[in-house]
Amino acid sequence: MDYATDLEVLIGGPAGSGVFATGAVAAKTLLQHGYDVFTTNEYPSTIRGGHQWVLVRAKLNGKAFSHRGTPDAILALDAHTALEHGGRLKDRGAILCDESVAQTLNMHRIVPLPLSKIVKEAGAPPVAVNMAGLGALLGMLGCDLELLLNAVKRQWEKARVAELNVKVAELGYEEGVKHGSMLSFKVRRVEAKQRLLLDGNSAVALGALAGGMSFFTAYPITPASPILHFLAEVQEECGIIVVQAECELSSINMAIGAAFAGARAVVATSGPGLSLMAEALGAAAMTETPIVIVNVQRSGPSTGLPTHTAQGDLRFAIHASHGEFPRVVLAPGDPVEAYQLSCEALNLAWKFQVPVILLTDKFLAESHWTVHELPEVELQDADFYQPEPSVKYARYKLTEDGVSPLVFPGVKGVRIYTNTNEHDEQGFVTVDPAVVKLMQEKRFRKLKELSKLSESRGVKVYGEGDTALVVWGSVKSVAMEALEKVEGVKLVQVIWLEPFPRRSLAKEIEGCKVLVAENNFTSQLVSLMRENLKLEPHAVLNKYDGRPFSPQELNEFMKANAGGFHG
Amino acid sequence: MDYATDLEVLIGGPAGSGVFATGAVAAKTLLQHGYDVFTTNEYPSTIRGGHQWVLVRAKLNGKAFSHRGTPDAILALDAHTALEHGGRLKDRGAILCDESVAQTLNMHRIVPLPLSKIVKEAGAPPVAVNMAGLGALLGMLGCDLELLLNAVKRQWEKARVAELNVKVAELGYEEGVKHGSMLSFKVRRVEAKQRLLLDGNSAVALGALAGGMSFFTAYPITPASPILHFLAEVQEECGIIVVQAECELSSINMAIGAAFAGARAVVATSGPGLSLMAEALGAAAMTETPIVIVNVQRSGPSTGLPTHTAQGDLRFAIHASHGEFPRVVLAPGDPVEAYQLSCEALNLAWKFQVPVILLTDKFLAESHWTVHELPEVELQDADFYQPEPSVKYARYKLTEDGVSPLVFPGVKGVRIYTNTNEHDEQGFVTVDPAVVKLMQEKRFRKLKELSKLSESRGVKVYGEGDTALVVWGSVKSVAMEALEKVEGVKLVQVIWLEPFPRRSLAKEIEGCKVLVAENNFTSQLVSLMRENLKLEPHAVLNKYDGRPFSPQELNEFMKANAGGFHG
Amino acid sequence: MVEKVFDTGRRPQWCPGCGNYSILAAVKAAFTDLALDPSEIVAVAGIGCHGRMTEYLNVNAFHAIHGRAIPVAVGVKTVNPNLTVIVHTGDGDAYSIGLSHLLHAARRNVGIKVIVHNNMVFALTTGQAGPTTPKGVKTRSTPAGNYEEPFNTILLALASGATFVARGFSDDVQHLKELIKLAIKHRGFAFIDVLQPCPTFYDLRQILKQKVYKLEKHDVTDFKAALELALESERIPVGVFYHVEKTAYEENLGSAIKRLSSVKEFSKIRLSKLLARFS
Amino acid sequence: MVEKVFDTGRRPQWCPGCGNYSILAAVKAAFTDLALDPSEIVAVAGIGCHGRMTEYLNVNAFHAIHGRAIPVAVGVKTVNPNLTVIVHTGDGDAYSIGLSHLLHAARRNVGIKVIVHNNMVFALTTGQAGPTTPKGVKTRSTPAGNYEEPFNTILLALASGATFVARGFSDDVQHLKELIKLAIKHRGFAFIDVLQPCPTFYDLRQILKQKVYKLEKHDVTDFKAALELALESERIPVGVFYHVEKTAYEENLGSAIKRLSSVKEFSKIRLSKLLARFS
Ligand SMILES: Cc1ncc(C[n+]2csc(CCOP(=O)(O)OP(=O)(O)O)c2C)c(N)n1
Ligand SMILES: Cc1ncc(C[n+]2csc(CCOP(=O)(O)OP(=O)(O)O)c2C)c(N)n1
Ligand code: SF4
Ligand code: SF4
Ligand SMILES: [Mg+2]
Ligand SMILES: [Mg+2]
Repeated sequence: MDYATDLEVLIGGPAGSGVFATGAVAAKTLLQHGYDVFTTNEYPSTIRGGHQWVLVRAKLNGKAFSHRGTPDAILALDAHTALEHGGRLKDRGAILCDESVAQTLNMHRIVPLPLSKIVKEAGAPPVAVNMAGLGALLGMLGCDLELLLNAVKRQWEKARVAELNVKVAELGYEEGVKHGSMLSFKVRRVEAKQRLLLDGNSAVALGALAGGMSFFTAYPITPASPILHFLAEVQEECGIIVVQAECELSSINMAIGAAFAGARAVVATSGPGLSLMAEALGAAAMTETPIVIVNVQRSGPSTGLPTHTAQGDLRFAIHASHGEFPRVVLAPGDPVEAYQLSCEALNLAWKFQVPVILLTDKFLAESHWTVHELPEVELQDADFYQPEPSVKYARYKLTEDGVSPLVFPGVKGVRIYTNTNEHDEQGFVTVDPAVVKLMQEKRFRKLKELSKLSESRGVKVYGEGDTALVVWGSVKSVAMEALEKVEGVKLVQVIWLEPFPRRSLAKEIEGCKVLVAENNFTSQLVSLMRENLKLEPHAVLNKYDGRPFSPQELNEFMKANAGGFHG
Repeated sequence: MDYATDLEVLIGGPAGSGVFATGAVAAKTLLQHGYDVFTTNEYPSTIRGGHQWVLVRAKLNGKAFSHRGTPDAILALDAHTALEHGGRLKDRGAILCDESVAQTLNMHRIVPLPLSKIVKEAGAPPVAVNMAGLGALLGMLGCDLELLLNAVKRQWEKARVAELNVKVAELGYEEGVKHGSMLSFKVRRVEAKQRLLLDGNSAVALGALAGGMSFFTAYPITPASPILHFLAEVQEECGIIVVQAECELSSINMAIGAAFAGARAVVATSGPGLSLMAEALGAAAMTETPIVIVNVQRSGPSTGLPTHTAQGDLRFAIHASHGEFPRVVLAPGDPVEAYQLSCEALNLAWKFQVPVILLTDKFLAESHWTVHELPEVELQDADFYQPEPSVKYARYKLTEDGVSPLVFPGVKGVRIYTNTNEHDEQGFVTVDPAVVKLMQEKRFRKLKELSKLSESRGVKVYGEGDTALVVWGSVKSVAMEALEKVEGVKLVQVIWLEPFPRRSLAKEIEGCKVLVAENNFTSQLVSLMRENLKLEPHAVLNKYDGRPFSPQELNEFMKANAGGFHG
Repeated sequence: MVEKVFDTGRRPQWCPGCGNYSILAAVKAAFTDLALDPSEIVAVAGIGCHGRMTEYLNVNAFHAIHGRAIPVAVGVKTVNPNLTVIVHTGDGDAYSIGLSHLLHAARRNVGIKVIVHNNMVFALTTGQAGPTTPKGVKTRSTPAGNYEEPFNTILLALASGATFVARGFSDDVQHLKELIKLAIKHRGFAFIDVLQPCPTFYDLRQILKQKVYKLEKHDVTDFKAALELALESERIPVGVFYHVEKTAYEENLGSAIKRLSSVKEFSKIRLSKLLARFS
Repeated sequence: MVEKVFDTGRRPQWCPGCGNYSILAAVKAAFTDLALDPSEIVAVAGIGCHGRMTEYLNVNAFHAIHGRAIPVAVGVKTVNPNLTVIVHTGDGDAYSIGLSHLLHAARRNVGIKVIVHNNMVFALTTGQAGPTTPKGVKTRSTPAGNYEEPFNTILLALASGATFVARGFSDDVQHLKELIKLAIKHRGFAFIDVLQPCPTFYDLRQILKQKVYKLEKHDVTDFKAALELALESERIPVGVFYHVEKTAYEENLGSAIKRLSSVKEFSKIRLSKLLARFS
């Protein structure tokens, strides 16, 4: 018998069949066994109808950076799942399904199971077939029953529902054990410190909380809504204000008002919402009100594919809104970075009084990674204005670094005048060309320090080689996975997209064969490299079908365009 | 006595004093004398209070491309005007003002006139001082009285008002003649064919009408509102629909609906409105609904300087909206081009079923140029779908050039399904990765033909030299003026900004010392040249104080950075 | 069945028991009863579960972006007043993000027919509270209970100047069908708020069944009576609250469709006339 | 005069006879009467002639973008409920582009005070018709006469759930001042539609002077009576139409200001608790 050191299971079924809950229980169970777990999913933008799946990958030695895409076992809650994913099943694998489903399938390695029967016996509702199936799967894999049942219990809040599911899972487990011989690899329990299973959305929310966020607002939108759900749930506990606005025009303007009043304010959305925020983004910049916008990219243009992933909003994030102003655009590649950058986004917004856009995407937002410990992040207080008796407060005082003294309404004797019109130092409307010029220059002076930060923090490098694969955002995770099977290639991740870390990036890729992989059509990072580095990469790989890259795709890309492979 | 071959007069006063009407009458009078006339203005974003002025330039031999900025005469409706502009008065010039104003001024070359007295005598309201002053000015300049009074008559619709103004202007004229000796240069009447005095906004409206526009919608915004005003006035006459929407979100979506129903639809706005249109711009692209957006740039960011000029929206126009799709961005440099490109924008939108953005700016929109004849423009019909009996209509049929058959609701047996969600050929929602990929590629295939057009029409060159001054938009006009005093410099104007005419531009500037002048802070055209041509210009001149360049500024810039000057 | 003409042949994909099935049925039946030509109908849909109507209704359709179905429909209707233009929108789509457009279209009396699939929840985005979610209801965005007052949407529609204001209940397909027919035959703007149970995220079916009653003997031209009825809350009246005929917006406008056919001559003939003012 | 405290010292720049002068005077007088501390007031203004209020009012101010003054004000008020938050907006700003925000803020009963400078025209943009311009009026965008019905804004505000609904007339500064004082003292959302003559683009002063009369003996807690009054059109009632006290939106929320001061400890102590759910 083998112990499985690199296991991948896929759970699929129609929308409404509890696929995600099943995936969550599977993932937590394997995590408790000491595995490093990664999960990702796919679902259509309908509440019913259409296929959805969760993929759970678990590694024993080493990190599960992403999916492999070649499942060792499939739990098929309908025939479609078996047909759709069966082709990628590993040789020694198995497809678990209810007997009734099995009858309709003419495939190899099917394990028909009496799942519906089990559910009926247990007196559970039909949807509980998922837990019966998962029980069977984990039974076949030789998991620890107690760990499984614990995870099941924690998944459902209502005691009665949890109980039924536990019962069903246990019965399923017993059935699975009977078929144990069908799978030659088993799950082992190893000692491990407690770890987290963290998705990008939650990481962003936690990072913002660590960064002192006290006001959060959003209008629901896939795939950013989970941030709203999580923060709405913990608002009391965290003492923060959470507001569901009537639309995105409102949410961003509320955030601006909140920040003006003194709260560290964050607003989260996805592409269509970001588009609606374009005007107010400029207002935040002109008024120098610090706000953080989280944009969870989905596949566009327009309504597009609301539940699918893409990196199509980069140039838009950099250029959104009419007129010109400095801003910061950051893109994390995994939940740890999402946590760090979310906190940093708030620090930067408040230090420089600029809008900061945090770009994630559906793949990062809704996939889960195992995190051993969240890094220390530090809330940095901005400098606040200390009233001086005989001096009139000037919200837009011309300063060397472009940052003017900030203070909130409520300070005796201080009048704050914040203005979306061009203004003088006091905030009064002006059309004086000399003042207009000075104000424009003042705002842009912030870029000096920001660019320095971008150069020092904006590029991360993994591995060594004379070929550089340059990526941004969540492609990093897949690339890390792909990198394990490659030699001679280093991964270069651009984290600060605006201001662009041109010198650091130039240095890191100097003398290298440069490859770029992006989850978009128009190669937006490449366009930034062209503009900033006047460089044309050796080869570019684009994917724009709403799906993340697979490690294989990146592997092949590197193989075709670089030397030194052993994979 | 000299005849004035290059005359510049400035009329200034407080908002509400009829400065613009005065300028219009002055311009039309000089036009009728056979001069080539150019006018431009400046005013604050308040209905009362603040200073405004009109500058009228008139040339006898040759074209008045722009202002000179050194008036030969100033009509000061208040003291502020004299103080603000007196410093730039030409040596032989004069400052005309009411006696009462003159008393407060301690300046040279003041001509105190009994303007208020004249108005009182004529029984006209105090505001008519402007016509008295203009009469005096044109009297001093030896203008034809009949031409003046004609122009006055045409300026006011209401007979009674026109009559009073005529009377006042005539009395003023007589007074001016008395002081004729003060000005050594006189206006001469020469034979000339009838010409137009055209502003950029009207040119855009006329071009759209020529291009078959039948639906126009807008939400008022400076400096784009005059397009709405003009079209509202002529809607009956032209048989078009003009709708004032409740906001820009609505106006652009109405335009989309109108185009879907079969009307050539145009929507006009300025920066803040364009920002609000970002989401629907993507909807137009995704649904492949042809619309034209006119964006009259003003000085930003945010509310900024609503009545001042800038070229700050270029990158935003190119990248507005989340996700990726092809679009066209065109920028005329004068009213003739505005007329042509406005018509062409409609032709392109309908031929390629893409959104087209026409970028003008306040300087182009509200300045007037003399146009001898409008060029022939041609309304090009798009290809429309002819129903075939047994074939189901597919709105998004995959075609070689990416353009699918178009048809409007109301055709028997044809069902049109237009979708902002990603869709299959019939328009039905899809998440199939293969279809998603094909659709994305289909849309972008349109760029092939569009790029060809951009290469062939996107760049215009004026003059010759081994230094190239590269500009876009209205800077062209000032540069044409500046060019008259320069040798060895050719002017290169980029008219198509997206898709970018990279090869044509590269060819035109090859081997040249490259200079760029832009009315913005971040050198947006330069950034496009960097990205597309991987080229760094020799020198860049930016202006971002809300004002257009003066010819002198461009002259000095060229002088400092190129050889071969005789100016 | 004649309704087949209005069928795209796709199997509707909503949850079992979803009120959208019945609204779809009522719309198709209304079209059938009125013997409308599918090619003369345009359905404009917003984004939400309701938006899938355009996948199943075999008429010309525009699946717009979230909240903007109404301006798109206004564009369509003004350009071609001959078309029957129906808007399918949701409580999120119409009352939250798109509220302004709804009220402005009502004020202008644009001859579009707005059917709000009001399930009192943001369904497609997996169940958040919206502007018609009652106070106290727990949703994903209001885990401690909603603390916002809902809109009285009938009152809002009346206040905005709508000339046809009705409420329907998806479970009563026959009645809803009749409302839709009246709306289509109405000259100007028509508004129907349809109570639509969403068994998955906010299932009010049983409560609605108890509370709903049909309006009878109500003078639909009496605005004040309509206001009063709109204030009822113990029981929920369905039917027409208000119905008066006024000039529709598009009747004030020229016909863009006419110009379309003569567009080429236009440019040659009329332009020179327009230019006179610039000399 | 005590009002000087509320004076920025800038000379107001509106046209002679503009109603905005009087609104400015009334606001300053109300602040003075209530002995408010200028540093505890925030004025949020939209874009329009009305927007210049923030140039002259010596209180904390946010001159927002067009149509979004209300959401900005909502953000301010929820974060710091101690502040008096006044919104100066126009008929274009509040009823055209910003309508949705107005009604949602009213529905939620956010404790902001919205003063609409309703001159029934888009003034700053040189005179176009807006959603309160009467039918038939010629403006730059309606040269043949406006063919749209105007909103009944009092009715809309009532329908939206506003807890304080009033109408004022800028020419009666004393009366307007009292309305503003009542609004400020009101617990939740307050709405005052102020009829404001714009001599330059649409001068209704004389007509208004004739038609306006003061509400007396009206029970401001009687919603139905308020609706009836809102329908009056021959004469124009000014005064309070409706006034009831309900929990304000911000009273349901935690205090962001409190968290502000303890933010650093928070990150250390509570975060680990939150993380438990992810293991
Ligand atoms: C600009 C924008 N913001 C948010 C969304 C996400 N979104 C899609 S549907 C929806 C709300 C749906 O609620 P409702 O209109 O009531 O439709 P239902 O699903 O209940 O039928 C939202 C917020 C979006 N598509 N676009
Ligand atoms: C997004 C956007 N659209 C349009 C404008 C132009 N604009 C400025 S003020 C205004 C309307 C003003 O009308 P109102 O609110 O009634 O103010 P008033 O000037 O009458 O006081 C408009 C349309 C703008 N600033 N921003
Ligand atoms: S979620 Fe609700 S509205 Fe959506 S399909 Fe299911 S039952 Fe219908
Ligand atoms: S235009 Fe009208 S609203 Fe504006 S300042 Fe003048 S009178 Fe007042
Ligand atoms: Mg809903
Ligand atoms: Mg107004």
